[in-house]
Amino acid sequence: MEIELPKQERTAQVEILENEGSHYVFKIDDKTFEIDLVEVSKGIYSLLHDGKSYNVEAIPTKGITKYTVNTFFQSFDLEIIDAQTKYLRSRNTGATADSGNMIRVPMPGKVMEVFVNDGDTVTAGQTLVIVSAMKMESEYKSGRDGLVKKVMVKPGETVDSDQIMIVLE
Amino acid sequence: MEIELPKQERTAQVEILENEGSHYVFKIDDKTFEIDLVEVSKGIYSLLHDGKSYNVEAIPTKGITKYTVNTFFQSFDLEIIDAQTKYLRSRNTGATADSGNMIRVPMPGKVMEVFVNDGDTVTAGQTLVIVSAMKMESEYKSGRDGLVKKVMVKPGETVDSDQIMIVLE
Amino acid sequence: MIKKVLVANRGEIALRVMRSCREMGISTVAVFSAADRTSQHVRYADEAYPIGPAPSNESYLKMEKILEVAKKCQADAIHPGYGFLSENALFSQRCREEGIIFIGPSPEVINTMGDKISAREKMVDSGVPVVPGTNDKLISDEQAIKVVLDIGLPVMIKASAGGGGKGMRLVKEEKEILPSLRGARSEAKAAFGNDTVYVEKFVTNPHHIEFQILADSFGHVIHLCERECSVQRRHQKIVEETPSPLLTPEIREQMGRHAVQAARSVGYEGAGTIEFLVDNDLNYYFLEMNTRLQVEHPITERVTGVDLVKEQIRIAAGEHLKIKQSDIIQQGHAIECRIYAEDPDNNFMPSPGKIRHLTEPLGLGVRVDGYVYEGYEIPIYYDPMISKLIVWGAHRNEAIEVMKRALHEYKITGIKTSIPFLERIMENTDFILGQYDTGLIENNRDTLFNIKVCNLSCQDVSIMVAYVDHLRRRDKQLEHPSTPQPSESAWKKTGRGKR
Amino acid sequence: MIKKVLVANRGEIALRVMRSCREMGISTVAVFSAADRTSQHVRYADEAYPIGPAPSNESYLKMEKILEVAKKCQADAIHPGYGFLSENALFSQRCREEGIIFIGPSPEVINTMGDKISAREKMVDSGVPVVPGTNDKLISDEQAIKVVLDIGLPVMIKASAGGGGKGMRLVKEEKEILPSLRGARSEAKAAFGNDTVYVEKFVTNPHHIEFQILADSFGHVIHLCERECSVQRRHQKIVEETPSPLLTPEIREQMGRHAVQAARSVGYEGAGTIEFLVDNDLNYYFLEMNTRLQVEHPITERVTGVDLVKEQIRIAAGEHLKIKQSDIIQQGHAIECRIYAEDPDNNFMPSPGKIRHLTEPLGLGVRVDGYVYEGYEIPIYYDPMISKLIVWGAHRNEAIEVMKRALHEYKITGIKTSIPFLERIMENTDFILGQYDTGLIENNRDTLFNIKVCNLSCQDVSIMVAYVDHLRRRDKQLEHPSTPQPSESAWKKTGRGKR
Repeated sequence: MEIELPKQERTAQVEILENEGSHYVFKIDDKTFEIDLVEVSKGIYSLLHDGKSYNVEAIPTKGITKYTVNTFFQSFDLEIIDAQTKYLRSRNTGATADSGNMIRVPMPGKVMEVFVNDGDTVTAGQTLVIVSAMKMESEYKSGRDGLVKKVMVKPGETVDSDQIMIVLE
Repeated sequence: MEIELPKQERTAQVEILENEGSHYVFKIDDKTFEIDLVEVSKGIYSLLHDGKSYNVEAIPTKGITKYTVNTFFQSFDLEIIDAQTKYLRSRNTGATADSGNMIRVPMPGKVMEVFVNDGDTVTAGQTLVIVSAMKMESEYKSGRDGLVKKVMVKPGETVDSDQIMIVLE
Repeated sequence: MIKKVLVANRGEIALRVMRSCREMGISTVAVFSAADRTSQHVRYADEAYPIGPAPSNESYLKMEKILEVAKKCQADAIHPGYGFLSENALFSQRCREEGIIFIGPSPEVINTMGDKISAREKMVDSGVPVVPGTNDKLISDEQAIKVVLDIGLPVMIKASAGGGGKGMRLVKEEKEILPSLRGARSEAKAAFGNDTVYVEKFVTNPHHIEFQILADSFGHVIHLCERECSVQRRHQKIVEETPSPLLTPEIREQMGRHAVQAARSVGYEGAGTIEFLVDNDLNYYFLEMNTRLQVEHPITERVTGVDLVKEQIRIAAGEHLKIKQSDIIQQGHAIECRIYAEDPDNNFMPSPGKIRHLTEPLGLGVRVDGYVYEGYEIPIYYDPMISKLIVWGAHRNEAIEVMKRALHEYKITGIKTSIPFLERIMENTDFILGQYDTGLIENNRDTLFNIKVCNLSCQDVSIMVAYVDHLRRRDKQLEHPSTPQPSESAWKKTGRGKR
Repeated sequence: MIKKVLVANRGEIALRVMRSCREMGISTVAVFSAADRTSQHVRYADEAYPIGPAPSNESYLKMEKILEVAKKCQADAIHPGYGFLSENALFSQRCREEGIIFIGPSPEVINTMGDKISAREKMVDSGVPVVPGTNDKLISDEQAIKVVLDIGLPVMIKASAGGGGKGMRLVKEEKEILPSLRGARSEAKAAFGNDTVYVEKFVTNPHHIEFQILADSFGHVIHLCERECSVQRRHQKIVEETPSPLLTPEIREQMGRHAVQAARSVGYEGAGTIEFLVDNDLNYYFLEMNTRLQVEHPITERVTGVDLVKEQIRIAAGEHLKIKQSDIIQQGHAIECRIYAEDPDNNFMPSPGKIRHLTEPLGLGVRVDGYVYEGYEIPIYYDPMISKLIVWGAHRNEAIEVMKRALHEYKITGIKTSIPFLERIMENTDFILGQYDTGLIENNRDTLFNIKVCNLSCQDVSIMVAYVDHLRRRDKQLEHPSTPQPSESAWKKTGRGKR
């Protein structure tokens, strides 16, 4: 199986060579790992490798192929590239280039003000929306000059993490 | 619906007269209760009644009809008597009288010694089995004079909570 | 006697107050907004009543609604916590009118200390050093220029009714004086309905050091030593400690005496805090008085052994304060870290959401004051602080080591928190040496914002675990194709209408 | 310098030791039996190695296996915790031979203090009062009868190699002397391979009061005052406190001096405990010395501010003990409650099982030393103690109130625990007044074993919640008929063979 770490720009080939109970032999790219792995509570794993003890939490973020994994020091985003993912990717090539046109909110909050309407021209750096969350207001600006294709939110509305607020043409 | 509290020797008639979101109106026997009820994490409920705040945990112990419920001060065992339970009960009448013939272990442990064999005669108070759990050994004795029908465990065996160890005739 | 206390607050401070009430045999009443039905303070209290929709100004700031609940449930007293109505003179006044004890100072004292010019005047009168500046309102343009130049640049123009950084302007050059004056005035007018401003000398990167005081209604006033609060990001404290590594015993005693004088000068009653600016030459100046419990009060409790909430309640009940000044000795060293739901590596952006797993640090020297639990969804409407971690050590170095250990044990997943950033502060040389002021974070951006990068093995470990978890879930899906996915919220299933 | 410590133990004490190691920058090694793969100490340590099957005598008591791991991972030292190998002279000896530091006393000291007659002799020689009796072995029947009658009935016949109540006989009447003597001898022979017995005066319902001592390898010995350990059920301590409500400052000082003398008399090194029997007239007698850390050591840490594990490690590393006797002042009052997985209303029957929900008490004055977590399955092989709850208050009454509050907050579900029983002890008049001895529980059976019965409303509340939960689960089953039931263990799904 292929696993991708987009932020680390890494794609690893993973294979389980052996598994009996909590004993696993893994092959990642050209290295093999003999580990002992148990799930101690939902999504939390205890892993022993060469005597070292690791606590790792695997959080599925979308379906069962995208994960955020927390280790002691760092979080990683991973995607498991199964057959279905490969198929979907092959169909969507090019379409994802669209994402630069969307102003998304990274966290849940409440829309305080919207400064543009459908069809407005905007310039790079212009504030489009103000969102408030936890006593802090954040401004969302246009990354480039352009035209507002669609405003998807209105003041007073509650928005979810990753929700699209404005689409530019 | 009928709910039974065997230890309290109580059988209550329960009905939900109204429910909208977290607001409920209950009827238990001839009293009505207006309450606000939300599940705050799995099986743990926050209940407000007349301003009083209760934290209650409902633990299903067998299927979805038997419960242990923990309140601040006390635990209750409850059984929800649905149609299926009623049917099963009607078929089993008399059969449950058998339970006095079984020596069960109330907690998980390890069988240390078994003093009887199938067919042995035993007297009331005679020790039949010794089970060890958590550095403590407990003796299980016969409640009456009788004949051993079947020994279900052997020394060294691990036993689960409620497991039958000895059946008397 | 106070038998029932309504806590007009939420979050960790509501729990903290209720804990002391429970220990005193006092029953507790929670009030909650629509966003807080599942919040811990509702579950912890003996009684709980809804007071309105999620936004604070429709719930936690609704005085009359809260008073109505207090009367209905026959509460003897109201504890306001911090924030919300805690420094609201009108609320203190309304409690008095309704015959309910307000656990905090009188409306008169709140008013005096809330107006910065009148507070300055009181301090000057009673001999407490204030930041060089003027007690006068700035009236004409000429007078303003003269006053500023007399004090010497740089200065800070401040709104008398001010707070939260509004109506404030830093002036570094002469030509900025008049534009800044006008700016400060119009902002103050808009924010507080009052355009009175005054001017103070600007101290660059000072220390923020505050003294805790307790005063009963019989004129007995003591201080409980200082708290060093100079570790700040965006003017918000995130780490506090006591004793301050800066102060000497002599300066501590002197500042303590001035703090007591400051409280006496206004006839203060209850628990309060005198904030000082201190420069690196140990010159100190009265900054303001907080007429409430502070977020960081637990470090004082740890080194003095005094439960400040219990003392607040006893004083409010009209009891004599039994602690003498000579009883107060700082034992060892305490540090507090504030845990926020925020992303330190993305400009401290708030990170509300659902708590997936929670492991609190335990063991020797550790105190946690929190309110979230596994499965709890942090609402977007309120402060992102989710808990306070307080540690104690026999000396400062040990306290830092305990804090590092406790931060390492503290696991909150499902949201981002300030924990990794706090760990980096505990590793920072300036902090470890105790040689820091309010410039600490700005001066250490390089190390504080550089993420500790794990070697390749962390990635490999993550890959293995994600892969195994994926396979397990896939197998489960194949066995039970309709099992809902874990990302689905349990909350979407409520509200099924009548049965 | 000690850089890596192997902790030859499990459960809360393994974690407690590792926490202090982490604060000292020492890396930690866990060893675990097959039943403990998911145990917290394995997850907490930097390294972890399996040492054998579940039963202790095949894992945690396997000296050679543990030494092999220690050498393989290059540990400098071994901390034995309490129980298991902690008072095993041979293990101390084997560590010495292998060049690994044993964090505890020398084999010679363990041997001297482990043999009760030789310990008695040492104490008599150095002027420490012992229970009236004889240092001589009982040889002939006539000698035995004479000795017993000289001491005066009732007496206790004890095995010299004894421990755990084995080889002990209480003699109340003259005619019981010879049968008891024979019984004790044969039991001692069977249990310890040594039938040497001796005789001591029997003190009815005494106090168990112990003194903590610290001694370095340079002859510097101090005591850290006492712990009152008289709340016992089935001869096992369940609540401890310090200061003891019984002692006067004079007696405390005198006993402390004797405790230091006792430790000095054997050239003790490290942390140890001198146990005394004390009668209600404040006569006290040396009972035995525990040559290890005690379960209840945290209450001493809380009132003295000393981390005993850190001191143990420093002493073992050959450092000077820096604390002077005059530094030790008991600040306030500390109480510990031991939380067991057991059913207090069913003769304290152990209650192993899976932890369903866990809420630990937080806030001012609370320390929790535990090791279980949600989803953890408590194994049947080891001690049922799952955590220790330690609280502090400025005085005894406050400490009791904090303990009541903390017990109220402590929720462990899925198993039965001693928490409700401990709550009843905190409400008991004799305990509250501090007027109790080892007879406390026996003398208060009426109130301690009477369950606090909730009024009818608790039943009604339970009925409503169970009903709603039932309906929700039923609806979910109808939607997803194949969803597994919650009672099914996640563990049954492991081990799927090769992929």
